[in-house]
Amino acid sequence: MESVWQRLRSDGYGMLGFYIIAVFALAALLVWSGLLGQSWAVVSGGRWESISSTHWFGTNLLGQDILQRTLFSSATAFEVGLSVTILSTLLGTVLGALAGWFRSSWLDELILWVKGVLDSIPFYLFAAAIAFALQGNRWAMHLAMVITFWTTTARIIRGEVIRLKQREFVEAARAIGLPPRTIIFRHVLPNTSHIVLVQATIVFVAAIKTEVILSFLGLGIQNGVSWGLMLAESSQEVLAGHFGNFAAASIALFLLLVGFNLLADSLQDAMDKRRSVS
Amino acid sequence: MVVISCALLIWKIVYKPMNKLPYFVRRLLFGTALVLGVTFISFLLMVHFGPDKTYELIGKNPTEQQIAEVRHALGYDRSFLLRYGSYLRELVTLDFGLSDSSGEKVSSMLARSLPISLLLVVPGFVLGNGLGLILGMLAVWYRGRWLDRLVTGASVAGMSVSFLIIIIGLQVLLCTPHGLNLFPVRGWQVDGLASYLFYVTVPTLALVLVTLGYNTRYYRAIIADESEREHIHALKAYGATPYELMLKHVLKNSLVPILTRLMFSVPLVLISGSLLLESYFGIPGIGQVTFDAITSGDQPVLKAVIGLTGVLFALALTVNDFLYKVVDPRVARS
Amino acid sequence: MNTAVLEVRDLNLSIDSSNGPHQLLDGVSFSINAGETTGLVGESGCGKSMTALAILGVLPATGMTIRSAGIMLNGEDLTALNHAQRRRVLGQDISMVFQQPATALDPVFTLGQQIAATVHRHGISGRKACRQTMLESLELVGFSQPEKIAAAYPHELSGGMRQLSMIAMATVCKPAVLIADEPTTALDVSTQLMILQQLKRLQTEYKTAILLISHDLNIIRQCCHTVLVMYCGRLLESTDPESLFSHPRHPYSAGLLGCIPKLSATRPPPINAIAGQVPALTDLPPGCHFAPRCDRAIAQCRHTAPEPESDNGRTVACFRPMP
Amino acid sequence: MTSQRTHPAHPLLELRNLSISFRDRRQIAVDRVSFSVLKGQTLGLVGASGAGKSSVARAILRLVQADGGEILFKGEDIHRMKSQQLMAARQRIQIVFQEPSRSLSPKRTVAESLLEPLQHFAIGSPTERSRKVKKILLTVGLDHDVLHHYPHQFSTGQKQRIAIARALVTKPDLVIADEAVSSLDVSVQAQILQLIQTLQAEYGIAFLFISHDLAVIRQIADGVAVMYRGQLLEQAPADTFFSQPAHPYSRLLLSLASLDEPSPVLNHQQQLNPDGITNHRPSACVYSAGCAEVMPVCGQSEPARIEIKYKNQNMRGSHCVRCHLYDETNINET
Repeated sequence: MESVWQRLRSDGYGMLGFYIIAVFALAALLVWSGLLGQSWAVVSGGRWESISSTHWFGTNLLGQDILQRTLFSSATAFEVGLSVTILSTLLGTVLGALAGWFRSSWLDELILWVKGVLDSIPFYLFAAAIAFALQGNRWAMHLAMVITFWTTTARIIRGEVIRLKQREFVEAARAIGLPPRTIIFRHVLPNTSHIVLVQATIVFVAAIKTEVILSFLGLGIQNGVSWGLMLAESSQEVLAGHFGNFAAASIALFLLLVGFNLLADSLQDAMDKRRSVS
Repeated sequence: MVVISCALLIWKIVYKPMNKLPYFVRRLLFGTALVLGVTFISFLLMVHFGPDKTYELIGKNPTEQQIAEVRHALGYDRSFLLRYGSYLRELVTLDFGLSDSSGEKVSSMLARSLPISLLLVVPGFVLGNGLGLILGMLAVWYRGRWLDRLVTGASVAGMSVSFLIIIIGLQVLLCTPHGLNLFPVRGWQVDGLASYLFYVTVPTLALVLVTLGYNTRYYRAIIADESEREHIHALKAYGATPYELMLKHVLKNSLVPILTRLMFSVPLVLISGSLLLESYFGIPGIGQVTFDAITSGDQPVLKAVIGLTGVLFALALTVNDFLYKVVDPRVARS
Repeated sequence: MNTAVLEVRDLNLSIDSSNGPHQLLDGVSFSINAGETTGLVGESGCGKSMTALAILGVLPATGMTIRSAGIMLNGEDLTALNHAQRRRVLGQDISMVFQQPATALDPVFTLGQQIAATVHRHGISGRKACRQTMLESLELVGFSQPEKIAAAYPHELSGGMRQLSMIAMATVCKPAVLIADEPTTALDVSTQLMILQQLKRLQTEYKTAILLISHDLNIIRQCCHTVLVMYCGRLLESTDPESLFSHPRHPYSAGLLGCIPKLSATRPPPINAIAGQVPALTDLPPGCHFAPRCDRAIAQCRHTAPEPESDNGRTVACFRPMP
Repeated sequence: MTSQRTHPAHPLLELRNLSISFRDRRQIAVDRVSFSVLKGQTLGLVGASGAGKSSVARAILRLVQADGGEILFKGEDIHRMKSQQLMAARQRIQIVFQEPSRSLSPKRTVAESLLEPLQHFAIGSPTERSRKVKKILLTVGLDHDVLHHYPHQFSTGQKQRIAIARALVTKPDLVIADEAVSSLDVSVQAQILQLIQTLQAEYGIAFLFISHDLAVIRQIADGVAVMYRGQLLEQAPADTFFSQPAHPYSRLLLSLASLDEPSPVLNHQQQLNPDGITNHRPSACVYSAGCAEVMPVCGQSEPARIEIKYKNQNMRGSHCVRCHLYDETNINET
């Protein structure tokens, strides 16, 4: 990992992405710790007030301060992003490693079947079905995303484990009789840490974008506010010429996603250079 | 849990002999297993855990007997497997009964809306992937120079914009007095090419903008990968021109990953892509039908759409395997 | 003295990296005569493959700069050509055979298509004429059923047959110079000799000058008229193989010869190796790069690089060459 | 290197009719191979790539499942060993691979890689283990500041020394070197061969040295075994093998390796048949297709493994060959 960090620092765009994410992460931390964006629901002004000293981004239909709502939404975004990314990457890595290690065995075929099934259900219908099944549970959206996002990570990790399993250092470990469990977690998976990191950033972006659309469909965030809800609100306001809500949510969302995409690209290049070396 | 563990046991036993079957048969079996899996899970979520329609159809404080009657009519009293069996039969015969909200025959709804969705999605799909491939090739051709950085930058931006923002943004820009106001905000009165173009332009533009970023980055990565291969450097030593290298050797070697992406994005774009576009632009395609089904919880329609998409995806998977054989000689003759 | 078909004058190649430029090739000069094979021998990373790619001007990585006093092919300076002119020369007057036949041929085109394309690119128009030339070239390298080979994809042939097909492609336009970059390394002993025999046959028939690059001194000894020993991008010695094997002048050549395990009826003495290891390109020692490992090194070796001096056809770059 | 013969109860390692095939018996990799390695002796296993040398090595370590035959380590068949016995055997047999850059776990320091076998076999206390590791590093010519670095920070030669150290740390009786010097440069190869020669002399370790390079084998081996397409054609003490090879294939290999006179042009049949085992007819000698001294009988029946009888007592039972040129009656004068 250390060689990646040096290479990342030397890549301007990668660092730019990292700093953008850091700023948003700071905002999210402040919101979680109650120092920022707490009065997002308070009606503190008239309808659609334009930008002023009290409301830096103006107010929305109900007179709620758009800046507060945008800040709170960045915390929601991280909450959705982190929970989905961590769970789906863990699931994808473990199942991918198992499928790869026991290649063309019944376990591999089973995991591929489950993956195929989940890939072929249209995501938004699946999310709707989960929302029905869990009757408006706060975590329905997150669950739906975790269940379907792990498949790409699993496919990539499976390919990598198949490649690594033929390497001589794995055969040496098997030759002294180390159990598969130890070999996978001590020798094979650490060498995929790169791919997991790149895949995690990509899943994070996908999670945030999906939240926006699910909220628009009414299946997303139930309590609290998110950029998706703000955009859903703004879809009507915009026709009436009030762009405050729309502008704030889309710019914030755009910046955070650009940050993650820059980081993902830079990590990907760092990995390709490293792979050409090893 | 018991069901799952004995299913696992059967699978372990069945797997060994099944492996002996020829490749073609195995892929077919895998395809059907996929469809079964999709339909089972969607049935489980839709019907088993789905909303119970009984109380909506009966008035206030119904009698035991009325409840039993309605439940029987809706088929709730039959065993889980039987109902799943009837669902499969519906899928095979494409007769999904009546829609809860509009009462219309589901299959005719689908038959009416599918062509509209295709008309809506195909231009965006072709442009999105075509442009993506061309930009990808240009980026590799001018690798390291300003055009490459421009394309990479633009694709990062493209990937960072949510579909919803593009739709709302384009609508304001092109369909409202605040912007150019050239195109309709909603609606789909298509009776000829002119009216078709009139209604399809903005949704297609939205579809292209949202997929172009991902497509360009994906195709750029493949083309760049293929042009670093050793046989490309070797051909340079035989005086091959850059055009010949890119358009003949790199492209043909990249054909398989390109086709894989096209095959797998067909179901994705057709269903989820059209869902948003049609619900937002008021186009009566399969997306609109699905959107209404989601918001109103119209089970038969949801079951039908999920079932059909599952079949479509399994088809894409198996067709893709055969495409591998046709396109890539290494696979064909190994 | 035979006319020199290819003459390389003071070829320098450097690659710039995060901490400044690194010298890959340093003042490499040699010439090859028609109908003769010159062997370029050295250990991996010494720059022998880079020399070949620099001569052809098809360097893989960007960020590499070539400086030379001219690379003369039949009197024409390749470094002065623009891209279009160079592409006409490559594959026609000078061409190359690569080490890994498995990855050096395009996997999705048949051998026939690839060779015919090279023929078409260099002046022969018309499908029938190209196909005819292509089949002849395959026959020339020893295939009894050229049609079968022409219709096959690279992954369907054995390593040896792929390499033969590559030789056919490289020599289909009867080039004046053929560069063979470790053509036999990836092959078995029996196939290796088949390849070397075909190269020798082509040479005698078409007077092709061959630059044979290898790390295997035995092969160099059997096929070459002159041998160039390269170490860390510099030519240390150039001589005929017999005198190199009987009494090498440069300590590094002597060390290399000592390292080769001998095949003898009686049990050979324990092997003797050169101390230390090849310095990394990023921190080359000053003066003669071999000095730190050389038991004959003197103070002068450590700060100035010895210039190659030649007497009666043998050159050596060393302040204290072996007697 | 005295080559006097000690006769312990059993040879250190003995293979009896070992057979291995892949893709459920369709491709035979190893066909009834028998040879033995005596304690403290080095057997050179020679043959072209695809002759099955590596499969034999992997079968001995149980990395690959053998179809038939026995692998006796100190008289016990490795395939029938229970876990405890197997663990002890695995401690005594180690392997060094061809590619140094792929033999060490990239994300673990040299110390961790060297300590792993000691921890796994629970040899000595932690302090003893680090002492053993430091001692082994000195034996292979490295000092212990390499311990905290990662494999990618070393040259190919240093990596192979670390791989050898890892094989020696559990004090093995037998080390299998699978083309351990084949991808090294001449000067690095010489250093590693020098190291192996000192290990043979000082530690009395037996080596099964696999290589396609006869000159390397000559430098290091006490006995030589030749494999061709999965079968063992000849096994003999080194001096006998290199002075009067019995089998025609051995003679061909020797003439090719010595490069002193142009090799017989291989007939086209062998040229067009890709190396590796595909169409192997059990009823004929496996080398009959390419043999310069082929006789009619070679095409009809498979030669049995016979021992060449020698006058002097010492050579009895050490030279055997599978070729119709020889039968029980041949007495060698030496």
